[in-house]
Amino acid sequence: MKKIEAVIRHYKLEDVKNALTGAGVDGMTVTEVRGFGRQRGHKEMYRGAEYTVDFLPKVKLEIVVPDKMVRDAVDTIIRVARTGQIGDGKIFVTDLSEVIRIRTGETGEEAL
Amino acid sequence: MKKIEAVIRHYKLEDVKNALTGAGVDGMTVTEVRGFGRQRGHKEMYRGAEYTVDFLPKVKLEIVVPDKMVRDAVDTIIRVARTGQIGDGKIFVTDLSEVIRIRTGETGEEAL
Amino acid sequence: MKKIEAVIRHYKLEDVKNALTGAGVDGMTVTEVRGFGRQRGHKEMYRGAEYTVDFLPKVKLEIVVPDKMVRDAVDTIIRVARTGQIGDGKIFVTDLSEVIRIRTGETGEEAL
Amino acid sequence: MWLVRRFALPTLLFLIFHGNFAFADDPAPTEGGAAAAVTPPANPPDPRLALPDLSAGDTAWMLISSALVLMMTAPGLALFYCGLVRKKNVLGVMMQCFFLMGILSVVWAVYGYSLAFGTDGFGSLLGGGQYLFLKGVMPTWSESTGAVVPMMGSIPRSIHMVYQMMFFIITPALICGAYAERMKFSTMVVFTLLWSTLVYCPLAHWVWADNGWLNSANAAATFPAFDFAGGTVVHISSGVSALICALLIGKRLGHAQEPMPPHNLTYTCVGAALLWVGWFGFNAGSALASNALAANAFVATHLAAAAGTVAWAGAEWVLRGKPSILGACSGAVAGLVCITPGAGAVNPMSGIIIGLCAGIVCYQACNMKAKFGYDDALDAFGVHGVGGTLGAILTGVFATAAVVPGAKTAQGLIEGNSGQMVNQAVGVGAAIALGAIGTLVLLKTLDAVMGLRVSQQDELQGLDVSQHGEEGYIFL
Amino acid sequence: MWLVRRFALPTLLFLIFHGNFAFADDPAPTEGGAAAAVTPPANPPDPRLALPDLSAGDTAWMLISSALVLMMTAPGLALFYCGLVRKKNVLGVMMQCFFLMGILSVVWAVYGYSLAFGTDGFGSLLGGGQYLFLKGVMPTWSESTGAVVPMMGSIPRSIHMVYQMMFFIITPALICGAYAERMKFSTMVVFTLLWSTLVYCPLAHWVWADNGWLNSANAAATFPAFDFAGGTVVHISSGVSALICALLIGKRLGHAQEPMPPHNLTYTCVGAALLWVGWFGFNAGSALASNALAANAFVATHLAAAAGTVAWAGAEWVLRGKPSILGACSGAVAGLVCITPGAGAVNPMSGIIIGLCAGIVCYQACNMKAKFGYDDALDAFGVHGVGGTLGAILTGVFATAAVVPGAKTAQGLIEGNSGQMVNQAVGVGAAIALGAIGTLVLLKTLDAVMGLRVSQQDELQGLDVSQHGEEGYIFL
Amino acid sequence: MWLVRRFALPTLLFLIFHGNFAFADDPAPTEGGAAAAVTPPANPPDPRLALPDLSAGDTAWMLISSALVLMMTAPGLALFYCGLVRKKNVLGVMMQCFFLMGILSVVWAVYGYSLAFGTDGFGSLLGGGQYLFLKGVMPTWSESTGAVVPMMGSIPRSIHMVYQMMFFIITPALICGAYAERMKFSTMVVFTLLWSTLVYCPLAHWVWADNGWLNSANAAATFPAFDFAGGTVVHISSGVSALICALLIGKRLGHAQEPMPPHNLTYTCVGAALLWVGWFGFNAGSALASNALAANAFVATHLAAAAGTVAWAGAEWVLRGKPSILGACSGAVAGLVCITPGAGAVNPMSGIIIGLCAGIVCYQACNMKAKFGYDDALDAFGVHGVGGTLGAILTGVFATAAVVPGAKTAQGLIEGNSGQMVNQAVGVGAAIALGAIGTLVLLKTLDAVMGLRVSQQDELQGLDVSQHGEEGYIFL
Ligand SMILES: Nc1ncnc2c1ncn2[C@@H]1O[C@H](COP(=O)(O)OP(=O)(O)O)[C@@H](O)[C@H]1O
Ligand SMILES: Nc1ncnc2c1ncn2[C@@H]1O[C@H](COP(=O)(O)OP(=O)(O)O)[C@@H](O)[C@H]1O
Ligand SMILES: Nc1ncnc2c1ncn2[C@@H]1O[C@H](COP(=O)(O)OP(=O)(O)O)[C@@H](O)[C@H]1O
Repeated sequence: MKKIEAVIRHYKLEDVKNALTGAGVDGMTVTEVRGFGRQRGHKEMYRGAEYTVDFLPKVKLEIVVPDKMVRDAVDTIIRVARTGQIGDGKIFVTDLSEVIRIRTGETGEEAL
Repeated sequence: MKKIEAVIRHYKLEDVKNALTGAGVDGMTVTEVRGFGRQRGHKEMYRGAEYTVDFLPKVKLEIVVPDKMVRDAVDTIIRVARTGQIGDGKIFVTDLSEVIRIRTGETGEEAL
Repeated sequence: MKKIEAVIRHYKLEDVKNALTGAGVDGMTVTEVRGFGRQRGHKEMYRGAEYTVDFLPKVKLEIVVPDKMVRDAVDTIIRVARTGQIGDGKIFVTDLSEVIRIRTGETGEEAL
Repeated sequence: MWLVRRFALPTLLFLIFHGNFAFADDPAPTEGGAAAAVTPPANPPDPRLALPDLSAGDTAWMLISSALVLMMTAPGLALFYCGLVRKKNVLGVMMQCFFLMGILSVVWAVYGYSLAFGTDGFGSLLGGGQYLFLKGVMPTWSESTGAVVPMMGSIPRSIHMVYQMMFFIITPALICGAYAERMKFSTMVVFTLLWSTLVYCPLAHWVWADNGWLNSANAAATFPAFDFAGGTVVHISSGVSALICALLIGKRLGHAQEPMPPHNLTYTCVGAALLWVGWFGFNAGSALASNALAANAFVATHLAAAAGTVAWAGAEWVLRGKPSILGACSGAVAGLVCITPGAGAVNPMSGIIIGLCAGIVCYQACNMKAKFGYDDALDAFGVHGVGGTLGAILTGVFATAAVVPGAKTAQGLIEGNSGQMVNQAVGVGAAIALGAIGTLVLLKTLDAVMGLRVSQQDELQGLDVSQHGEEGYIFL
Repeated sequence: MWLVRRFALPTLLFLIFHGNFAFADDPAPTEGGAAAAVTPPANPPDPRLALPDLSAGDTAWMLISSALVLMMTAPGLALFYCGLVRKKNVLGVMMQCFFLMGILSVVWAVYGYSLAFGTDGFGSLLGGGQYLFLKGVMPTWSESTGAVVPMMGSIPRSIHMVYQMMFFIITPALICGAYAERMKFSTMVVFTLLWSTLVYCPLAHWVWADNGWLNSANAAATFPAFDFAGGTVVHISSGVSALICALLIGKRLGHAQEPMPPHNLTYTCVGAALLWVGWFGFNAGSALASNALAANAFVATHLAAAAGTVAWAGAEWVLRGKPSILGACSGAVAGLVCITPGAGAVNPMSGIIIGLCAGIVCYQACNMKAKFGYDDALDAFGVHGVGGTLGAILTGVFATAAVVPGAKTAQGLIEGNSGQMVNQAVGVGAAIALGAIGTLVLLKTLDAVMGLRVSQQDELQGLDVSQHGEEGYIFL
Repeated sequence: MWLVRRFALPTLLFLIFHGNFAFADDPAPTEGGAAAAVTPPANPPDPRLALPDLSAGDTAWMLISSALVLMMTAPGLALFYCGLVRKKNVLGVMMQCFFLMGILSVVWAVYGYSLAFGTDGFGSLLGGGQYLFLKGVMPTWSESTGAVVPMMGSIPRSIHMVYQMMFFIITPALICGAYAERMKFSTMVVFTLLWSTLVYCPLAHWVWADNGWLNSANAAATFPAFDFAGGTVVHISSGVSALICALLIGKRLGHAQEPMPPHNLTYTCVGAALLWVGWFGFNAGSALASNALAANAFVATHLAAAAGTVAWAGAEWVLRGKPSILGACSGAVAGLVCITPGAGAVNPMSGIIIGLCAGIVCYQACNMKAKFGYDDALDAFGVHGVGGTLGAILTGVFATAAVVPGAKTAQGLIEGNSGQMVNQAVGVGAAIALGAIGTLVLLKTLDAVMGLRVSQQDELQGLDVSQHGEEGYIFL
């Protein structure tokens, strides 16, 4: 069991979701985040004050998949979420020691 | 040290929090998330346009506990958050290599 | 590769971000969260009803760094985010099995 | 769905047909027919009423007053209420207010005004068919003089009709506060249609029709009660009905277990401010003219709202240590409700006292709710029921001949006319009885026929999505 | 930037200079000059117009009506529209409305009013320089009598000017709904300046100027069409232009692929309610007096809005199983649009029928959009174009002598005057032609000169940040 | 708490008692007593003032103008300001505006109006007890003629009282912009009560009371300055006081270190639009009649707002590359502030020039703030202080006999009356001096007695929770 965390651009969410379900992923959890990195922020001006906003809105996907599906899932995300512009985002993969479905108490792959 | 991530229904948050504190958990961090899975979404209509919303609002709990408490915590969550309806959510457990309390710099179990 | 998760106070975000970039961290992802812990909540009153709010607004930083930088990063966060008051927050460190930059497909340290 | 087929469609067709019909052979009303209604139903006699010609100034004031009272329902009340519910029900509340603006306006034009203000029906109890489909209401120009008929004092009767229409709209909308966050939309619509026909129209007739048995302007009234702008007709009736609704429909899921704080107090504050502004049309407009009586009502209304704000927030400050904006807003509304029946009958300085009482009493009423344990979600009873009743009583106390043009005799208790207290009490009792019984019967019936509440599933999901297929905010 | 230098600065300087100049030797207009314009451009003759003195009542009503119509653009329309876009473009839409309030007001004072209402220019086609820089518009007091000149009926002409200014502002603002979320702000400003000069002013002249060829109040009109408050001038013109805009500027990125739900329907509902309230100034104010005609327009307007609300939401309820708040709000606006040309010409009961038709027809029009596949983002065409056209036709059908003071002859089809249908049709055709062609030419030119759309990058980022360097909500 | 006990409760009791008392033996004022006040304090003589009877048209306009000015404070100003602060302080700002609506209204009725407009006190410096508790203010009907007394020109004096009350409310509310996000609520209330008594009332007397030494309508005035609608009384006084507040209370925690962008510019835009609409009541209402003078003020006000919008946003466009909606809204407000003193004294085309100057000058003023480093959080000084001063001067420049009924002599510099510039300067100086010194003394005292700021802890948590125990938005 692995957890894939992918930080991507907002407007890529729909496509990525569809591609992933196509690739056999049954579920995912999405969080609104703000990201800071190489991508340059923008200036905002309010009367006298000027700010540089360098935390940019992104979405973070959390997808738990069986080890064997990780490669696929990651490749799918890269393929669909990439624009080639700085700011496309990152993918982080972590090990999970356990997964449980609350409704049934099932664990492991059955829980997905 | 383990981190328990639980994606549950909104209206279960209060109960789960109380049950967990009852079970001796001292703290937790909560995030608003949107989840996609087996649970069917709903339709929304705006004039001509019709959308199916399949990202549903959920809350994600992050709870860090000593290894020995994991079982308890997980069981508590399952017990309280379960409705038996599709969409009750999932629990993911991960290993933590370190935990620090910022205020004191304490690490490990003392940090909780 | 390690992922540092730090739950800190809202108004410390700017300082922490600057300090971390100073310490050579190139990026981070920020999430709005609500935290429950030792820090006492506050009362809110709406006409007849009175509530105790014990989920307090916090921000969670996720910072992925090469193993050798973890110490630095953690110390920086502790130094800057500390006020000494209950509620300063926590730091959790996890292992990552993989990191990928979507734009280029680079993996490992190059991906950061 | 069955409901829609059974109810919505026929109504539409009915309206189109009859509207047409009414249009086709709508006879210009005889001037006589108009003359029959020269004195205004509401409030004490007004010198102007002697002169029959149209006053552009009075007309201007009544046009804008009508617009102000409409503004009270939406955006005013819609914002005030929607800010108090949880995010998932924000549209549900707004839709109730907005949709009622639509359906009730049509009803009023078709038969509501006729039932409430007609004088050809069941005497002092209810109007008849006199004004069905606005027959004899819309302006025509007399061949001979070119003068406008029918008039209502110095304004065209059509303006009186549309002004009163706005009251007809807001009254049931106030009840929404009681069953918010759980009532089925279809049932809400049917209930409101029946309630406004069977409760509002008779009550309005009793209090404001030329031959109403409670109308203080009707020399033949059995119990001439003062209700200048609708304390009994609008606030007591809706407030009491709200209580019955809260009791019959039951508590919201999770009530008293999970927190249900207002999701957007900025809306509630804006709503309260708009209600305050709109209330000038509601109270000062009830003079039906732009004269000194309107001026008195305007000032009294404003001071009562101000005093209510200070009283409620002040009470919180003293008893809880902090004044809240919800308290300030609630106090303003309480003050406005309480001054409504007396705005044209009391001295504005008394308005301050009335406002202070309103703020403190309604504040306590809302606190009590918890003890009794019914779930009047947005305190429609605590503010409108309690405030309206208090206002009717205090009007009996503070009414004074000083503010009534041409009044010679003592008016209120403070001037020694204790008899008026009886009339006020009877007015209150009548409104409570009609409102409570009417609502009870209607809800029991509808509960059996179509059910009052949405399914548990739908309630948890929220009315926005479950009833209307929409979300209020999409901030992602 | 080049644009700003090339355009904004010179304008400012120009204005300051000329404003100054105009001020310096602004001759008090001769009373004769005023007399020339004693009959009001809009709507049927009004008995009051005989008397030349200023009526405080009529003046009060027209002052407040002007304020109400301004309120329609902002906050009314600004809220109605901004709630329908995605969060990242919320300020973009509001800014379009708000900035136009600024720039167009100045334009109207400088030359707009003169082009639209001057009678010294190109006869029935366009006004001349008569009123440039408000020359001969602002009130002065005649030495002898102390009477105010120039007048427009019973109100100072300056009020007619500022009242019409508000129409001049809202009309192009309505078009924003079509190109929302993707148009370059600079191009939007230039387009609007040209459009309002070359399309609005001529059209307003045709329909409302004393010598306009479509003005039903002009005995010499070639095709005297009824347009009481601007169905053709305001709604058809903007609606048709909106369609052309949507076609030429193309779809939003991701249109029909990703969901683009309204980000804040609470704003849309509040906006709709404010539009409803403001529309009383728009329609009843078009009587240019506080009289029975205004009363008729007021009632007809309100009932049409109400019926539209019920019809649209009802249609959704029947056809989709759920009535939506967006439907209710859209229906209200559709009803208001549709009654606009007839408010002062039809019986209010017909207003109900007109509103019902508007709700159902516009609902269908919006559904059709998907089939044709153009991206009229906020349905400016579906509601204003379709509703305005429908309204012009139905006005021809239901117009009646009964509501027009002093009218002796049959007015509409239902009274047997089928000829009026031709006039209405010509009016509609003229508005469509001028609007469509004008917009087409302007956009094609501007596309070549400065480009219509923001860059893809900017569109994805949102107009708030890319065009204005601001964010709408910062809730963190 | 001690404060509440020491202050709030006694006040309530005091009011109830005296209100009652005042009510009990409130003698109907003798017509003589009324006659004493027949000429209106504000603005140039008005022909109507000769005739004593009540004009329904003027009364209608003044009633609605009063409502519009109330609307300026809330929701207008409340929205404009609350959108500019951070989310955690949104209710804090709204509460300041809303609570002041309550407390100040009562104060005005009890003694404020008497101090400001009484003529029996300290001559040209301050009023006396003439109108305490509205004695001799509320309408009564003369036995003989049935005419209303007391009048103020063609409207009941009570309307003048309530209209001026709205000015009394909004002026201190404007100051909130300076100390936003950090001032203790209790101190804010006390400060405002003292400030409005000791600064506003005297200043209003100087400028508007029949015997005020700055009143241009007072033949005996030492320095007759033009202040049609309150440029000095409202804007300079509040703006200057705001500056002192910002200096004395100090910067917000984290000011200039962390970003503090407006949390909801949609509110700010809606607020600005409502201020614009409400300002018609503020300026055109200051004619105290619905006449040609009101019409001139209406048009001048609108054009100045429009020009200010274009100027500020245009300046940003040129100097920063992007026009912002905050800029457009700020420009509109700046234009409105700047035209306030001259609305009834200048030609509307000059209004455009005044608006353009306002937009550019205030824009620069706000930019300068950063250099000086004081933290006038919402630019109350930059907009109201600077704009108000500029307006007073420009009024002296552009004032013209052309717009003043019956004025024979030259008015402003441009007509060659350079002497007026002196009067204007003295008026400005007096307002600045009184405002600055009064605020300085009051704040120093209160700082010692009860402290100006909330605790650091509370400031970080936000005023909503710490001062009022509420949250603005709960979107979860
Ligand atoms: N070291 C990091 N730790 C956590 N998140 C990161 C890190 N670096 C980047 N991110 C996330 O990835 C997003 C994109 O990174 P960025 O460097 O801007 O572009 P790219 O990934 O194309 O080089 C950032 O907005 C941030 O959310
Ligand atoms: N593979 C997954 N990875 C991450 N989160 C998931 C995954 N599957 C489901 N979830 C989360 O769990 C929630 C509930 O899952 P769902 O399949 O709808 O119901 P159930 O868990 O009862 O089968 C989803 O809304 C989503 O947030
Ligand atoms: N066991 C835990 N698991 C996850 N998050 C925690 C846990 N304990 C505390 N937190 C997070 O850390 C924040 C601060 O913790 P708290 O106990 O209030 O103060 P301190 O860390 O100074 O003792 C909490 O608001 C919560 O977000």
